Amino acid sequence: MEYRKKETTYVVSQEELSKGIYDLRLQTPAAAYAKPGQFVGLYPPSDAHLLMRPISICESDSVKSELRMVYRIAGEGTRLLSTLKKGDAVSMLSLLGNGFPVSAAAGKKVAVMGGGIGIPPMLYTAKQLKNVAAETEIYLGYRDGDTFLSDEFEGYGTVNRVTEDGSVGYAGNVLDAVSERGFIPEIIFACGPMPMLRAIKNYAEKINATAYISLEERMACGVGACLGCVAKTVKKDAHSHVNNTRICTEGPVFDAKEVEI
Amino acid sequence: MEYRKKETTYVVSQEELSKGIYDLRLQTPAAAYAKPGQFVGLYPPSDAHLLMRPISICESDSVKSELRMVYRIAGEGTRLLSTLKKGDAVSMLSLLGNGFPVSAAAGKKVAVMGGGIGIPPMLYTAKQLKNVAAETEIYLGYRDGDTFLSDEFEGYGTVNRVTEDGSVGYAGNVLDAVSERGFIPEIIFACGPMPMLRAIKNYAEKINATAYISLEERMACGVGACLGCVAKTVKKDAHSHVNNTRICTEGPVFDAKEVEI
Amino acid sequence: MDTTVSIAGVEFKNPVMTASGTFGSGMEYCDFVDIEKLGAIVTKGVANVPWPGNPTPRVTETPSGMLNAIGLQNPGIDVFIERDLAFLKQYDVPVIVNVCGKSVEDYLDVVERLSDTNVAMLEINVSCPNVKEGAIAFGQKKEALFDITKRIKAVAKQPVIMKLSPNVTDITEMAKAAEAAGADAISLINTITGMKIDINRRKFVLANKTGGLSGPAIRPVAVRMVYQCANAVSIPIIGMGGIASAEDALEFIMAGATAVSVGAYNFINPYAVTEIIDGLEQYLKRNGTETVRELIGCVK
Amino acid sequence: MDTTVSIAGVEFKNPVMTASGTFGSGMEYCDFVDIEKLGAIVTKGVANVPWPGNPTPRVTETPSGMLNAIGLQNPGIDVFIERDLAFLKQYDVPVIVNVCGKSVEDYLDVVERLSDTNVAMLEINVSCPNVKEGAIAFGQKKEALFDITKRIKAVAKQPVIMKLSPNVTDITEMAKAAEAAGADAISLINTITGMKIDINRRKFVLANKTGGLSGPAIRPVAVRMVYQCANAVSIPIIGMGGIASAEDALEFIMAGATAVSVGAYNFINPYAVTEIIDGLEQYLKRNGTETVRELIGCVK
Ligand SMILES: Cc1cc2nc3c(=O)[nH]c(=O)nc-3n(C[C@H](O)[C@H](O)[C@H](O)COP(=O)(O)OP(=O)(O)OC[C@H]3O[C@@H](n4cnc5c(N)ncnc54)[C@H](O)[C@@H]3O)c2cc1C
Ligand SMILES: Cc1cc2nc3c(=O)[nH]c(=O)nc-3n(C[C@H](O)[C@H](O)[C@H](O)COP(=O)(O)OP(=O)(O)OC[C@H]3O[C@@H](n4cnc5c(N)ncnc54)[C@H](O)[C@@H]3O)c2cc1C
Ligand SMILES: Cc1cc2nc3c(=O)[nH]c(=O)nc-3n(C[C@H](O)[C@H](O)[C@H](O)COP(=O)(O)O)c2cc1C
Ligand SMILES: Cc1cc2nc3c(=O)[nH]c(=O)nc-3n(C[C@H](O)[C@H](O)[C@H](O)COP(=O)(O)O)c2cc1C
Ligand code: FES
Ligand code: FES
Repeated sequence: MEYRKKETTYVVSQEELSKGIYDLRLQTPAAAYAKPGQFVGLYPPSDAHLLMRPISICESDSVKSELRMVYRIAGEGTRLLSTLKKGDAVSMLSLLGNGFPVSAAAGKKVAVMGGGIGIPPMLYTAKQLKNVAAETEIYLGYRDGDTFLSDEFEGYGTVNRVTEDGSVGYAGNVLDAVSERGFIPEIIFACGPMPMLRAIKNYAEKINATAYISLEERMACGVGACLGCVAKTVKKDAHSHVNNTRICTEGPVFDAKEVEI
Repeated sequence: MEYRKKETTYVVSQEELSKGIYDLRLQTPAAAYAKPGQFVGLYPPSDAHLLMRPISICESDSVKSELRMVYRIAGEGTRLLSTLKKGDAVSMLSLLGNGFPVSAAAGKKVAVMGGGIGIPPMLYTAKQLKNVAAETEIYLGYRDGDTFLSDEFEGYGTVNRVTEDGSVGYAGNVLDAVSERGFIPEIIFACGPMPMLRAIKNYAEKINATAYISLEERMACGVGACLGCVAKTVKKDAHSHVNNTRICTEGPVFDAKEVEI
Repeated sequence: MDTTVSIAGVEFKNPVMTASGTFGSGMEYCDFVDIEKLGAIVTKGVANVPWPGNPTPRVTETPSGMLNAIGLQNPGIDVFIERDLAFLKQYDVPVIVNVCGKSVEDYLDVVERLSDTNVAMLEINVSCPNVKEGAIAFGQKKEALFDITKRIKAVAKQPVIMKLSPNVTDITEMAKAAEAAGADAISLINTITGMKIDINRRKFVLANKTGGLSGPAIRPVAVRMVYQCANAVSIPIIGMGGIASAEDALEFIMAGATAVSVGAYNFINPYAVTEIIDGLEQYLKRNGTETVRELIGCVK
Repeated sequence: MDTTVSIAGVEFKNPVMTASGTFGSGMEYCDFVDIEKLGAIVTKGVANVPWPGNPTPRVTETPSGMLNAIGLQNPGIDVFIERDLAFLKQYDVPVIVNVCGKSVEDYLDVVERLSDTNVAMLEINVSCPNVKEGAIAFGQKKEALFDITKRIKAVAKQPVIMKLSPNVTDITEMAKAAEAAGADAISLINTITGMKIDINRRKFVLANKTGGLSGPAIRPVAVRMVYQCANAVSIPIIGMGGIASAEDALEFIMAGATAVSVGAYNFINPYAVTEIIDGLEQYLKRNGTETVRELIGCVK
């Protein structure tokens, strides 16, 4: 069941989904093993940019052996990745991280929350929750009317678009929308920028829900060897024996109660 | 008349001419200005292999704006170049170096000599000598029967193939062939490995002919700025005021009398 | 064909090791690498007590290299012996433990705790640029290096490798000080102190401001230092710094290293160590070289 | 928008210069670059008499960098004044002459010969790793650096920049010694000593065995040293080492450099210096920054 290798995969397709945001599909047997919330390490096509770029799995099609990643150009590494074309080879380290504990949502009222470039992993998560959760509300936070990917969430729950500028759907942030709708989740699955995750952590504590949040940090190895990607933990971490846990290995998904963010 | 720039050129075609030897044609206006014996600097498609690779011009078609280079895979830079395909962009610094003084051969008996991967630049040189020299004998030295490019010299003079293993044409080196044929040139144009060039220098002195030889050295800038590529000179060099001359700028073609090799 | 080498009486199947801090204690890479194929495993630095390390970000990329400022996070020697050494015991591979500390006493503490374990050698890290106290302070002054080496040798039950810092004017002085104090071997280079600034956020990329530069970018510096040391001391050298391929490993060996370590490149190619071992064997075969030992320091 | 900077009373249109030894005296690059657009031209090192330099090969490539061991070949100060300075006179651009020597007297000789020329500043190269005598010997010991700086300052008619070597344990000690001896500015870094071995030929790639590493590979080391020096001395700093883009130049400026030099990257992109000047202007515009001076050392 474990899929752990560096391999050469091939680009099935890549398109610009929205300004600066790319939708990349790769041919790989890893698709049969991928869990929502897991990520892969993509090596930029370059011999000077050596480290892999961690990118979450947005969808996985085990029949076609296709992994889908959606990412934003943030710097040179992702810019290089965006130049890949159909048929190109790309080196990938996978499967990395723990993923969202979908089964913990069995029979529960679930909120799926994504913010900005944190939305892609929530698509696969929402899909898998469909036949597990009792009720799923999906909150997708965007800066403006460019609500990329949001249509694809339809069918997996009630989709609520939230925009900072109020141009589409609810105005404000995802928690504003949650309170406006009066929805009280028992369990939350979330990925997004740190301020959003912090707010969700507090909110979950307040309403006594469990929040699973996906964290990010700069990574080197992706497999737990370099200790580059740690997050502060409330208790001593079982691996490190200090209050640090490895996002790439013990995460990226954590019970919000266990991490200091 | 001077063509001096770094530009993006495009691959018209690239094929493996013989084992490990590649024939690359690039689209560039430089073709209209190229002289035989000049070279270009090709930047490998890589962002860690930064320096240009000096490669001689093998042919130039000013009508089609095509430069042709023939090179051998010697290391990582040339290996990377060999991966270029039709339509790919490649950065090129050109036109570099002085070239062979073709007009000095006017009305004279000329020997064109090439050895191994020093043969390509002699093709363009032989072509230009056709209507200039009184008589042209061409000596092409190879290790074995893989006499790449030799057919293309037909029509520019008497083509003499020479192989170290004797499998094709004359056995031995190019000077063995010259003496076997009893040909006494007044002027020699040559490119090839250092031992061959040394022998030619001595031979020219003995028969009192002028030999123009094309030298090689590891280069960084290609334009005379770094002083990386010097050859020892007999007299103080006008530029350096020491006994060193820049192969990329004052060369790569030198009157053999003027350099210590 | 013989790829074995020996250092201070310890035999290695081949001269290819993992560099400290880049391979954990093997656990993380055992899905990728056949641990028993390695010349040796060099573990992440361990101190007498757990260290939390530096704040994040701790790593970033640079041209053909990377910067790290982990700050020697480690679970402390007790957990290390109980868990990491226990894990490694199942493999037939020599284990070299990298030791760090803030004071000489810290180092001695760890060295003593390891004395009745089956580790093959100790590598003393006096060259980590990412912690404020200790570590590099011992590695940049020859007197301090001599002193700590001597004190460690006095208590160590296993052969001692002193790991040198490249952040010095003259690496041979440090090598000589280590040799004079009784070190059984030296390893070099640790990382070169570097810095990266994010010009858009106008901040240091690493929380620690500076970090240690490693990867192919530093290889020419490392090869030079190995060569200089090989010509200055007669104890064996373990060379590292930017090794990514068998060709790179051979460069270090020809410069005078008896063994080599692969560091940052494990992150880029988790199969690197085994590919290097295979490539080394192929080089020997291709060139009709009987033993890798003939190649040590063959370029003068 | 104001890109001007000033160092020791000399005004520069912008902070982008060419690094010594990588741009000749401008002649070789004037087909590519509008010389008058440059902040300054820093010429190849010149000695009192012609120097033949080292045997070839003198250059080779390394990951994201290169090694050079030119060995300061130069035509001597007489030819330099007659030809190179005469050539540069036609342009409205400050000229900084890089000075080398084997003994203090050699340096003084050159400095004096330049005293009645119109060069803007002198850059004293006490950091070239590629010559056996002189040069780096003055740049690796703070006492020697102090002494040579003081003696040059005593005779120099132009402001003096001391060019520091990165091959030292503590760069701030060198910077402080230069400042204490009266240097008007410092420039750093010169190249880091490196080596490359051709494993097939089993020979050093460079005839000189070692060479100086430059290019993007060393940028993190250079930025770190500029930052350290900017926090140790108050004289201006000219930063260099691996600059390839405006972003890189800004990293040095934010670390504390008043100006920057582009070296090896001229070979990779002969338009680099002008593209960097344009890119700097664009950055200022994009960020509503009035002057480049505001950015100097803005990252603390
Ligand atoms: C577990 C995980 C999953 C991720 N999933 C996605 C995804 O699905 N889609 C997506 O677009 N991005 C994702 N990221 C972020 C992505 O990895 C970075 O944007 C990318 O590595 C930047 O590389 P670069 O070379 O383009 O930028 P760089 O030049 O390296 O950096 C540009 C900017 O990106 C930020 N950054 C760099 N590395 C990381 C990192 N490892 N984590 C967070 N921020 C970083 C830096 O702070 C910097 O401001 C994920 C990160 C992690 C850790
Ligand atoms: C003026 C000039 C014209 C040239 N014309 C041609 C040509 O038409 N066809 C061709 O195949 N080659 C030519 N060369 C040689 C070619 O430049 C080298 O083979 C190439 O740069 C090697 O690059 P690499 O990265 O593949 O090999 P590297 O890994 O850099 O080196 C591999 C081997 O090539 C040799 N080498 C490296 N650089 C040079 C260099 N600048 N000059 C000579 N040898 C070098 C080294 O000694 C080494 O053994 C020419 C060289 C010069 C100077
Ligand atoms: C992430 C990381 C962590 C490291 N941790 C240690 C350590 O704990 N102890 C040590 O002596 N060296 C440590 N090093 C240094 C390496 O062992 C090695 O000396 C250095 O990285 C150069 O080799 P490389 O270029 O192959 O990485 C670390 C290096 C990296 C990249
Ligand atoms: C080919 C070459 C020649 C150099 N010659 C000199 C020199 O004559 N004097 C000097 O002070 N520095 C010299 N340097 C060092 C550069 O000026 C610069 O300090 C160094 O290369 C780092 O910058 P870079 O990484 O941008 O090249 C030379 C560098 C190179 C690559
Ligand atoms: S990235 Fe190396 S431990 Fe997580
Ligand atoms: S390659 Fe720079 S001077 Fe010739």
